[in-house]
Amino acid sequence: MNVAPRPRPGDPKVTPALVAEHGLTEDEYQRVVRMLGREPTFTELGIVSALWNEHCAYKHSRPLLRTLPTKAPWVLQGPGENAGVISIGDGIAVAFKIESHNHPSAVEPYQGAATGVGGILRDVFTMGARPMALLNSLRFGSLDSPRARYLFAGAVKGIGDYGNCVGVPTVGGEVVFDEAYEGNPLVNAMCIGTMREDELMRAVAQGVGNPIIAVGARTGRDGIHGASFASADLSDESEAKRPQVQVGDPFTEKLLLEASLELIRSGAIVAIQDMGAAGLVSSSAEMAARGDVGVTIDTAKVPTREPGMAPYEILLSESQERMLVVAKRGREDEVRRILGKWDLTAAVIGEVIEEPVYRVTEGDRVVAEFPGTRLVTDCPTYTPPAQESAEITALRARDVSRVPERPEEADPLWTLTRLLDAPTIASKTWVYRQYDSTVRTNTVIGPGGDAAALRIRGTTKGLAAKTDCNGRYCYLDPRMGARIAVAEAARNVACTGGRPRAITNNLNFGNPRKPEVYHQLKEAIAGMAEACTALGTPVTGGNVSLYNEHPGGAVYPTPVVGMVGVIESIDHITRSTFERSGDEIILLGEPTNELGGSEYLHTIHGIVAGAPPSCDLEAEQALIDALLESIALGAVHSAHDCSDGGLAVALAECSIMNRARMRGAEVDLSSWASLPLRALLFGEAQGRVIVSTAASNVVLASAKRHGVPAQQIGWVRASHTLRIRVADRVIEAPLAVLAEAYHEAIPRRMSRSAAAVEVAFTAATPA
Amino acid sequence: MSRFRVALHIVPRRGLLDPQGKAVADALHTLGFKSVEDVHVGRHVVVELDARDATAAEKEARAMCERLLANPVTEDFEIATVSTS
Amino acid sequence: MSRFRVALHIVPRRGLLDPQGKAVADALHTLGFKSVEDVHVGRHVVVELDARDATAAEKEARAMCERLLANPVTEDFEIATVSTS
Amino acid sequence: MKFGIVTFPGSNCDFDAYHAIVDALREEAVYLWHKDHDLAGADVVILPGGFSYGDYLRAGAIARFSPIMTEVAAHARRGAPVLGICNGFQIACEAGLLPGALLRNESLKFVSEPVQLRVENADTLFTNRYEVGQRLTMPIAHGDGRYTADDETLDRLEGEGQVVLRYVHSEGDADEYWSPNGSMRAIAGIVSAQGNVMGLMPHPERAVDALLGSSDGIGIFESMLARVAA
Ligand SMILES: Nc1ncnc2c1ncn2[C@@H]1O[C@H](COP(=O)(O)OP(=O)(O)O)[C@@H](O)[C@H]1O
Ligand SMILES: [Mg+2]
Repeated sequence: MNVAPRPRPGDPKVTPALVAEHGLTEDEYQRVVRMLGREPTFTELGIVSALWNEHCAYKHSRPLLRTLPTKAPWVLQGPGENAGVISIGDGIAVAFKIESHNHPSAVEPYQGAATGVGGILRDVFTMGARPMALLNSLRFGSLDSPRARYLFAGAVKGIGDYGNCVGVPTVGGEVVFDEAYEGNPLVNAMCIGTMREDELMRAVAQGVGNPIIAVGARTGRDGIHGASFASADLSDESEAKRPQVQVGDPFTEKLLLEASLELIRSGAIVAIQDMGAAGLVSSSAEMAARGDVGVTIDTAKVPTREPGMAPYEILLSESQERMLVVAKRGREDEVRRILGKWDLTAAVIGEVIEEPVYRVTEGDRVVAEFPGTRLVTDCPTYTPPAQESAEITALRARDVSRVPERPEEADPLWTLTRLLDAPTIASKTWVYRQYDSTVRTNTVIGPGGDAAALRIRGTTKGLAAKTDCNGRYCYLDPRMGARIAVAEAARNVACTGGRPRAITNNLNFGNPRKPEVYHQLKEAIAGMAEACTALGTPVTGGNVSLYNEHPGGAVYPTPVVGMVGVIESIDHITRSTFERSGDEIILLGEPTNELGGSEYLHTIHGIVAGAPPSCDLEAEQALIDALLESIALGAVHSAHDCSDGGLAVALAECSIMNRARMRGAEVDLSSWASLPLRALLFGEAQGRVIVSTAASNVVLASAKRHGVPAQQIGWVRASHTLRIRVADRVIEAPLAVLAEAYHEAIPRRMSRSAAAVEVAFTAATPA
Repeated sequence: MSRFRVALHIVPRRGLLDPQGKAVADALHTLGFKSVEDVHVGRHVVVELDARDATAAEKEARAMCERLLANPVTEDFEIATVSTS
Repeated sequence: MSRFRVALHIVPRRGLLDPQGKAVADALHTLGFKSVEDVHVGRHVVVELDARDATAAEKEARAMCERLLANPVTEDFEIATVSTS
Repeated sequence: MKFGIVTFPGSNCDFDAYHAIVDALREEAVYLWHKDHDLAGADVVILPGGFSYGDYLRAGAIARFSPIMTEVAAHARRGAPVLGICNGFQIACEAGLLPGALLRNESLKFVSEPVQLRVENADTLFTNRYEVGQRLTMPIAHGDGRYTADDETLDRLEGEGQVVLRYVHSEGDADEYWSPNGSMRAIAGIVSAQGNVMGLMPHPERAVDALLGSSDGIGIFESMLARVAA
């Protein structure tokens, strides 16, 4: 049967106004008409607008994403699936992916962040992998703003409550506070899962006659057009869309997780996918397109939470904790039995068909029908004009070495303490104390170190992972900033003893129709491609979040990198804090006279300018090789990378990060007397790692072998002081003073505020 | 000025998923309370405050709900009772 | 049989620490609601059920509180209202 | 010796408990499904951590009505060992196997960190491998760990030596009590009057391998082994 759907009683008439409201351009609408050979019905209009929005269709990013390196012998699944997958040897595969929930979190931080975690967990376990760890990457405005404190407290609690309940440890991440994110926070969640290579599952619909089954929560009116909403500038109107927030149910998620893994292992299904953005429509259309098959869906068969829902609503609902399954015909009962064990319901709502169409019926009335897979494939892509903003060009060109020092800086201890008290640098214990980081007993190094390190049961191997990005660098120079994001993530992974293997990424940018924003996107992707190629870490997936703007303007371009590395032997796992008094301290890499884009300029002078530090990718690779070699030789007691705040902050962190076991140090930096003091202490030169060792000869030798500048700069001491000798003087920093600044910075700011209470009180958490 | 006791109800907004209500309803069924059709769980807040009169007390309580007690995105509130204490 | 709507309150037993109440009171002060003297936070549960009459509905709801909804060690409950819905 | 580990739909530490028994203690362990009606011949029952049925109402409130809990209660009445960890402690209290209740942390925040515990009674089924005053390091990870009971109950617990573990400060050697969650009298773990049921908020099953930070928790399981096997 191939009857054109007739308008459904009660559906609004499709007018130009309605089309515009659905976010389709005139040209896009004409494509639809051409594809159908007729005007679309209201239901069809909704379907197209949901699938052709930025979030699902990657209209403005796909051509650029194609330029990313995606291949390596160990990559089992690159971009295009729910998550990327790499092999780590021993027949074990690791699935991982990052996803953003920026706009929902801006409106309702607790539920927005919680459902973000839920979505990324589903992306990973639908590949057949058991989630073993969660990470996140967060950006908020300054903690001096009550709204920022509320969003921060809410997002953190939402992430914690969801992951804690499902029972997946949150082992790492990053949090940055900057005015640039005021009103438009970034909430990116990453999940990592493991499986046997032969358990890998793909979301490809196949087999004419196979039933399509809706699994999990009932469908309500949640977040209808949430997908489109996630791609519109965050303006006062979207404030009015608040009721569209989705509420998460981590308990149901836990049932889905266990049931899905059982379903996949049972062999009774051919495909499974999360009903995420744009719900039933995108999951069914994407699975059909991947398998190049036809499907038919009957919305009357979908279990709903409320009576009288129209096909339009059922198709576009973003109710959480729902999955779409293509089962093997004849094995429906097996599927029902497994789901029943977990008290989940299964409803057969459609099937894979011979005929090359995407068809939706309500009972036997056809309400939407698209030819073949063109619904997915016909979406246009755009390469708009790119043009760097003159203002940013000028900022980058500014000679920041001329910025006059403040009188207080005469005492470097003052500056150092100020930097340790900057929320972006300060300890994030306030955050991860709310995350269960030890459940499932694989976490060797949890939050608080450089990268997280997990053991892989049944092997002697481990996994290292870290999310990274410095948006300020990317603002001043998107290409260099993106390179640094990759390099820094890799450095962090190497510091814990891991060989960087692959990345997932989350591109958080503003409105791509603005030439200066598209320029940032283009340059950042180019820089990311360069770094991933140079460091041998292909991109296996990710997510693009555009239109991160608010009346105040766009956020800093923030291409978050989620890096995964393999630790060849758990004996290699290395911590970042000084472990033994008497150890020698070695600096791998070298200080430079670079201050551009530094936390120092931002915190001490309120200046965002200059060129960010340059990142030499060959040097980074050599550094990683030298470091991993020393670690493998058992010579390294601790390794910590130098980033925000520079060498002085990194040394302080090695001494005070572990407040229960602080260790002093004696350091001599006079061999760089030629450098301006503030550049030496607080400059953020790349490619540097602080190592503590009892075998400096071994460490220096491997550094030499790999052509990495290295030099012993001091000793770890049992003392209560960090003593730094520079050209003409000695800086005496009492650990107690440093620790107070570093560990109390965030608690002090949060305790002064109602935000945390507001969240704890109003968030619908397990009481 | 005299002392008032304002009781408020803060309830999940209709149409939004209410996992807590759902869980309780399911549990009640398994316990044999078959007659239960639906359950919603919200918060019962009692605020003791000083105000000129009952109207002022209610007005104040309303403001508290809007500012802090109720989540504007996911919850609705109602003033249940205002009594002198 | 007809449909009833029973609203009940489950509150922390007096004398027990009520950190939510305390935290909320403090937060309200921070926000400038100086007139607040005390705050108590409990659960507001609405059960929709079928029963012969209001008395039966209330009796049923009581049983639910005793068996499940309230923790006898730390909480007290009260039936607030019974209405036909 | 055979350990039965109950799996409620929302349990998420059953896996950790299982591996603590099988990999670290090297004894036999079986999972017991919450819908089952027998304990598969387990000598010891472990109620593991997690969110049993979502715990949206009260932690453990709904779990106590599950079929397996009827068997667990009978097992306890027979004087056989039951260990409730975290959510399992909450369930044991809700089920009346242990006195008191575990309420929302005083901070209103979930708290996850390694804590220091002091052994208060080393003459129990669960702690005979330790010494009184011994310091143990174990992780906690809970939102509802504030142990609460009325004064008579607390006095009785202390009088009868039923308070087995208390939280102590991590710095310094002085046994200065404190509560990371607002627990009354810094109580971290208790045993029943008969001494065969223990509940604790810290996670001994996550502290059986030095690689992960501590192996102090293994003593709890070894203690049971020592007594029950004997
Ligand atoms: N920045 C990116 N780099 C590489 N691949 C990407 C990127 N963003 C998205 N992808 C890929 O595009 C596909 C669709 O993205 P996804 O985030 O899964 O869509 P949705 O948000 O609807 O789930 C995924 O396979 C994802 O890995
Ligand atoms: Mg996805």
